[in-house]
Amino acid sequence: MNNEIYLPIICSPAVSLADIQDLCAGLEEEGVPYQCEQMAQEQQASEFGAIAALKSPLFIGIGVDRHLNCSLSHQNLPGNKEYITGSRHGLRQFGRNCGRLAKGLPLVMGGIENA
Amino acid sequence: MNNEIYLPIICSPAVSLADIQDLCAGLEEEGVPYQCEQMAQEQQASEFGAIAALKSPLFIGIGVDRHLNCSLSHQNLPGNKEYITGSRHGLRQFGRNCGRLAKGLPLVMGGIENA
Amino acid sequence: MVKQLIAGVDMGNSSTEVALAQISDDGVQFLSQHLVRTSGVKGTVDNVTGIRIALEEAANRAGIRIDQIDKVRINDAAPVIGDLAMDLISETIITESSMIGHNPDTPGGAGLGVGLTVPIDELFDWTSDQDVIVVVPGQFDYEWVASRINAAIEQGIRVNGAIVQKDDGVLVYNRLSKKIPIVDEVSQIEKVPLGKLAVVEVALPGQVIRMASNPYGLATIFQLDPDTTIRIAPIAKALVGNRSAVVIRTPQGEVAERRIEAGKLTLVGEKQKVTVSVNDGSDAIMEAYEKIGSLVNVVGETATNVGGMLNSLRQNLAQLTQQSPSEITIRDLLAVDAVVPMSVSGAMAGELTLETGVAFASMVKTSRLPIQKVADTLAQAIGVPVEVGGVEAEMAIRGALTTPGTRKPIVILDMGGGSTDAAMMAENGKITSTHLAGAGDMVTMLIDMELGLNNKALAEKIKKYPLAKVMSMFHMQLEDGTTMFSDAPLPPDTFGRVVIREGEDLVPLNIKVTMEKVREIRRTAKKRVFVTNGLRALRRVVPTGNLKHLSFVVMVGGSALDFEIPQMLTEEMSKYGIVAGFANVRGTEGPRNAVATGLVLACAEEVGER
Amino acid sequence: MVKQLIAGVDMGNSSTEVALAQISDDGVQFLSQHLVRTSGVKGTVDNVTGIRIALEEAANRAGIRIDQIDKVRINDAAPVIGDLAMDLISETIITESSMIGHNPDTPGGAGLGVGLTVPIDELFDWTSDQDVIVVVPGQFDYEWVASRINAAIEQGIRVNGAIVQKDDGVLVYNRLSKKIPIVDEVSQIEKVPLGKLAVVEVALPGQVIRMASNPYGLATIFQLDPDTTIRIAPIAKALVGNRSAVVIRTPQGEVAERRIEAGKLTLVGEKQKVTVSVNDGSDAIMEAYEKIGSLVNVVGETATNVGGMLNSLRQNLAQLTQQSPSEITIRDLLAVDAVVPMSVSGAMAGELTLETGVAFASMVKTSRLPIQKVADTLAQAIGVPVEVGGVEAEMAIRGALTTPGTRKPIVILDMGGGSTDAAMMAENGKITSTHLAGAGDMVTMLIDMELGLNNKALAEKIKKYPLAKVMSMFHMQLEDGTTMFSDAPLPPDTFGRVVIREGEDLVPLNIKVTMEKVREIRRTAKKRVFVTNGLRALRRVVPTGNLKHLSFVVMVGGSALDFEIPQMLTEEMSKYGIVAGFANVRGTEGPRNAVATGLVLACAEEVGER
Ligand SMILES: Nc1ncnc2c1ncn2[C@@H]1O[C@H](COP(=O)(O)OP(=O)(O)O)[C@@H](O)[C@H]1O
Ligand SMILES: Nc1ncnc2c1ncn2[C@@H]1O[C@H](COP(=O)(O)OP(=O)(O)O)[C@@H](O)[C@H]1O
Ligand SMILES: [Mg+2]
Ligand SMILES: [Mg+2]
Repeated sequence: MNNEIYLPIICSPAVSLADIQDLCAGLEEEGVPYQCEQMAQEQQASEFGAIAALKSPLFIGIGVDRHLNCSLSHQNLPGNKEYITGSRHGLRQFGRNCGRLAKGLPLVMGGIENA
Repeated sequence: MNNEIYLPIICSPAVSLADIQDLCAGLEEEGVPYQCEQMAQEQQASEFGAIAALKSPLFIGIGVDRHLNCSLSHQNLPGNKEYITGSRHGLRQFGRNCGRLAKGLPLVMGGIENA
Repeated sequence: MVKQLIAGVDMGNSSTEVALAQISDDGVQFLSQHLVRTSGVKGTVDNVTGIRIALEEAANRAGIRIDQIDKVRINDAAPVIGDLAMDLISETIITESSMIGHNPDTPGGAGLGVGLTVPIDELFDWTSDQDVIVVVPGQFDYEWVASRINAAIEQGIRVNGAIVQKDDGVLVYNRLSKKIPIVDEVSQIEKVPLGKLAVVEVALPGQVIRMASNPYGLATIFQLDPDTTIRIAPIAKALVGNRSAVVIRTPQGEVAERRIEAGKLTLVGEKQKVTVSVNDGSDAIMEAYEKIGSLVNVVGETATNVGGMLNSLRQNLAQLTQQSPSEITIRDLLAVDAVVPMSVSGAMAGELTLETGVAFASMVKTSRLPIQKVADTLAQAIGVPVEVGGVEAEMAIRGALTTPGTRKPIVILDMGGGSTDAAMMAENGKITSTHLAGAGDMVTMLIDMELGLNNKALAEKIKKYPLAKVMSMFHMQLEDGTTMFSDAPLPPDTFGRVVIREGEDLVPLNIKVTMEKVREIRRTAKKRVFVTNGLRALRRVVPTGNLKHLSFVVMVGGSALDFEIPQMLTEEMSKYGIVAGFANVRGTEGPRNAVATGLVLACAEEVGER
Repeated sequence: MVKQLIAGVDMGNSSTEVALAQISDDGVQFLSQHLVRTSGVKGTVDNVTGIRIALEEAANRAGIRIDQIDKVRINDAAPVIGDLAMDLISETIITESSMIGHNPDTPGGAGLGVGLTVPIDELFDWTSDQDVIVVVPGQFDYEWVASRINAAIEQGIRVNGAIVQKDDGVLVYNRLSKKIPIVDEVSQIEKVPLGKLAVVEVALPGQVIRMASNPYGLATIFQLDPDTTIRIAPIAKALVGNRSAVVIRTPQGEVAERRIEAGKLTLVGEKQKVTVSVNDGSDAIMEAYEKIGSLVNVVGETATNVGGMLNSLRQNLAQLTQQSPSEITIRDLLAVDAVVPMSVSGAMAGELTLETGVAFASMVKTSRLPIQKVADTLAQAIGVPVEVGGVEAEMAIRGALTTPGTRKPIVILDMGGGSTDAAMMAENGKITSTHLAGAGDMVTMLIDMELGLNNKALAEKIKKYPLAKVMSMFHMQLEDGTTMFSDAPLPPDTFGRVVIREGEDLVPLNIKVTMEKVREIRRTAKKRVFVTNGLRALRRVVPTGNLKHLSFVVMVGGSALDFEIPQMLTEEMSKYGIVAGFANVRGTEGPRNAVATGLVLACAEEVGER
């Protein structure tokens, strides 16, 4: 379907679905659908994020690198600029905040690093 | 610039800038920047609109066919579905409404045909 | 063993409700219920059509035929009828076109400009040492207008602002070499006086003007002496809160807020009369009412607004009840202040101001309703014995007492469309009841007027359903701030608008009001009518008049179905230590079917006694 | 020909203002002005630092050196000082954990579930004919929780709802085979009593619960008798307006709204005393005040909240003015009702309720301030003669009268931080003045309390600047509904939040309140303080007390710079036919510099007379 609403997550080839389960849980709790995709080549989280954003019906996308560093980008952000970032230690909250960004709700603070 | 905000207008090869001056005036009065582009091939307004939407930082785009039929599309609309349409007789108001769509303001009614 | 099928029928002003039950030695077993719109005026034979449909549907649901019913009992409906009216008490008038204070969506630029008003086509006839505000009628194209202003400025003519008829403010502004404030969409530009000193003020987005809305700001701009400042002050006041404004100084120019002579009301009590001016507002009227105690009649000053209003009310009610107008006496009155958007008379750009008014609900006792005739006609129509029985108030209490957690002493509030009826059953079973003007229909009227809709059906929807604001093609914000996505695009006519969420449907409001304002108007209307009437009712039916002696208040009727009215009363009454909530008749029916249920129960008791 | 450089200096509680002018035969020519924060307590030698800086900057701007000034004149500052305090009068307490009524952002499902509370790990120990509400502490994973609930349901255990500690409501819900309502984010889940009957209610997005907020709804669910219904009613009331709730029935469980014994105030007038309870609210207090006329002192009941409050106030002021606390007498009092968010005591999920309180501003007359000492120290510091001259009120009027469009009789309202000072100059030049408690700082305090910020600096910003709501990474909505785009992404900490637009900066508010609510609190605070005080002031200084005999009211002082306060007074006073607006001192300075300008003008007059 062309008009489905979802948030793309683009991951490093080294990352398994189990690794980002918490991130997905954060999105699911906020009620925001998502789709995961794995790339063949290693890149930086921000690069993955920018690719995800470009194909996103919600205009924002998530990138995850091999170290589980996470990055959220928006189509209108130049280059590979990130809007928020997360790390392996705060996957659930990062996912939650991505969901809240999609919904226009304020982010939950504590542990978010602004890019 | 990659992060510039504007609304793309994609026109039939038969249309000149002067033809759509009123449409542009409607957008300008609402304070919404736009960029016009002419295609080499003739297509329907809705097809032009869908192309414009795809490349739009505002996610909506305008298509204008050789008869000055106009169509506004959104990236998330499936196929070439139009959101609102206009004709040569209401270019100023159609432009105004496109501007208002970009800004999230209610449309001015009278003469708008819902697609 | 007796085994009977009994139906109770409650005829209200708006709704007709039916309860169907089987009575046996084991007690009463309710089989079904149904509700239809009342056909015709309550208590007339026109009602029979509606009652019959309701009975048929109830029988249907119970799996029986209507002629299997053994007995139908209809309530002895209270002979009261309500009506509504509204009276404006202020009016804003502009004389000699001294101002335009409207808020076009897209004015041009920002700042303050002062000068003489000059038509764009005469711009070059002016000497160059004058400050000028250029006036641009609709026939001129924005490109031409801008180039002409640029040329004039080049020549040294000091153009400091512009007043434009079409929605061209930003277009002209973008093409100017020297930036000036521009107010556009001035539809009646031909009314702008020429050759007069004028000021154009436009504030930045999201801000309001500061100079033109300050009398001393206008005095500074126009170099006014104190006496003229006094005369021009109402203009400043009228501009408070605007983003843009034009003020033109003309010798007679004035904006006045006139008090309309709305007339006087005389409240006739049992022992005394009090006369109060409608201009003093609803609080004064309700205070006067309180002083005289119970009301015998209300008379309006002849040849005034309120006089005319009360007359047409009498006429209406006389016709409805087939009495003579002189027999109609008003037995209760609820006055509520309302703020109503009205177009300013003498305005140039369709400006609206908020005028004040008073809304009235009044309640008339009619002569006894011909219920027996209704019963006879019904009996003939359905071939089942029909009896009239039970005072409405008593039946309502009986029905309401089937709500879990209740007992005597208890007060029920029957919140219908035209009236709020209250009844108290004391410890010893004694019943006191009262009928108050003002209920659901008054709430609808207030919403309609305060939003300037002129659309009762839409106002009724605003009353009943929650709101949202459509934020984009694919999402909207609900009243509580939650975001809701939509897979399919939301319809263009709802885009950017406040909408009513009637189930899955979105009904857009085509007015320039925020969701929060609509919500506030809706809630205040509900409070003003039902919280006020709830308290008035209690004071009347509670013997000591002291609300603290009461424990249970149960709400029934259509307006008790409202998604916020019962909760408002729950909150308000908790201040007096009263447990108040909507009924749950028979533990299942919610606030509906109380009277019909009461009728069946009363009937069952009689059968049991025999 | 005389030619002198004269400086006027106005020391206020918050600001020190300077005006510098050249006096010659041609009249007065103002050269410059400046404003600094007052250093130290008004009227003490600490002020000299600030005055000096202000004078230097003014001289600088006029292109002269400070020692070229011929004379400095400082105002004889009014010996009044204000202070603020706040007293709560209600408090909500939950005993025995009988309810959770909080609003998690993402509860699961919708609907109503009733059953006994059972921990998730004991779910299978229950017989299958029980209705169950499962309680899920934070250590359990949502996958496990969901599969366990599914398994239990498969076995016939009737799980009808869940109470979850973590933010897992939707995650669990999505994995269930039978859908149940789930309330999550119950932080103190260990307080949930087990094996008790409970109800879980979740409403659809944008809607509110209906059963748990209706006492008879709870009575139906828990099959309560009337007496128990009375005891459980405050729970229903406390849940009104929530989207989700859990109510657990325990024998002692109760929610009470307790009136705190806030104590009594005794207002001592010249002839009589009136005692009024703080619990009766601000209206009652202000009415009592009106009855006794002018105030000699206010005494608080000892060993009560208000007693303690007034004591610490006296202590404060005694310290500030170096007097003994017993000498401190309160000469004016402004009481304002406030609704303050407080956490519920005994709650399980950090619920807040709105408690009522009363805020007080009070005004104390101190003994004469040692202004002469300030003057002497200043003279020494700058090497220029300094004289003390002119009563503050008179100087303010003189300065304000330089506003275009004004003349005697006139009233000025000096709206500062700590006090609202009013003075009237009659036709014949006679001056009456008064000092009222409550001004800009009280507005800031009310905003701070009512939003529960606990941050004065932030509250001050909310007072001064307009709001917006950041709607996406690239656009925000302004207070008036206008949309504003941003090329650069708006900072993540502002995303989705209400922000203060301090110039180009966006300051986010980290509270769960809509923009409209913040705006309403801001505007009501301003109205309650300044509209009230404006009217109080006029009644005091207008000889007849009849406001209709007055034509001109001019506002000066820091709070007259506010973007909406003067307009509120313009509107309110127009009802009495009064022209009111902020001053435009000398036609250029707006509402600032009135006293300093007045001082210079008085000085010039004396020079001229010589
Ligand atoms: N779901 C609802 N929410 C709010 N108001 C309602 C609802 N249903 C009916 N009403 C209102 O109830 C009123 C009619 O009540 P009803 O008890 O049927 O009247 P009556 O007792 O006069 O026959 C009308 O004002 C109608 O708007
Ligand atoms: N731009 C402004 N908008 C609103 N309030 C302001 C502004 N500037 C100052 N204030 C308020 O004015 C008050 C101080 O006024 P001021 O006249 O300087 O006090 P004082 O007369 O006591 O020295 C403070 O409450 C401050 O918040
Ligand atoms: Mg415009
Ligand atoms: Mg949740």
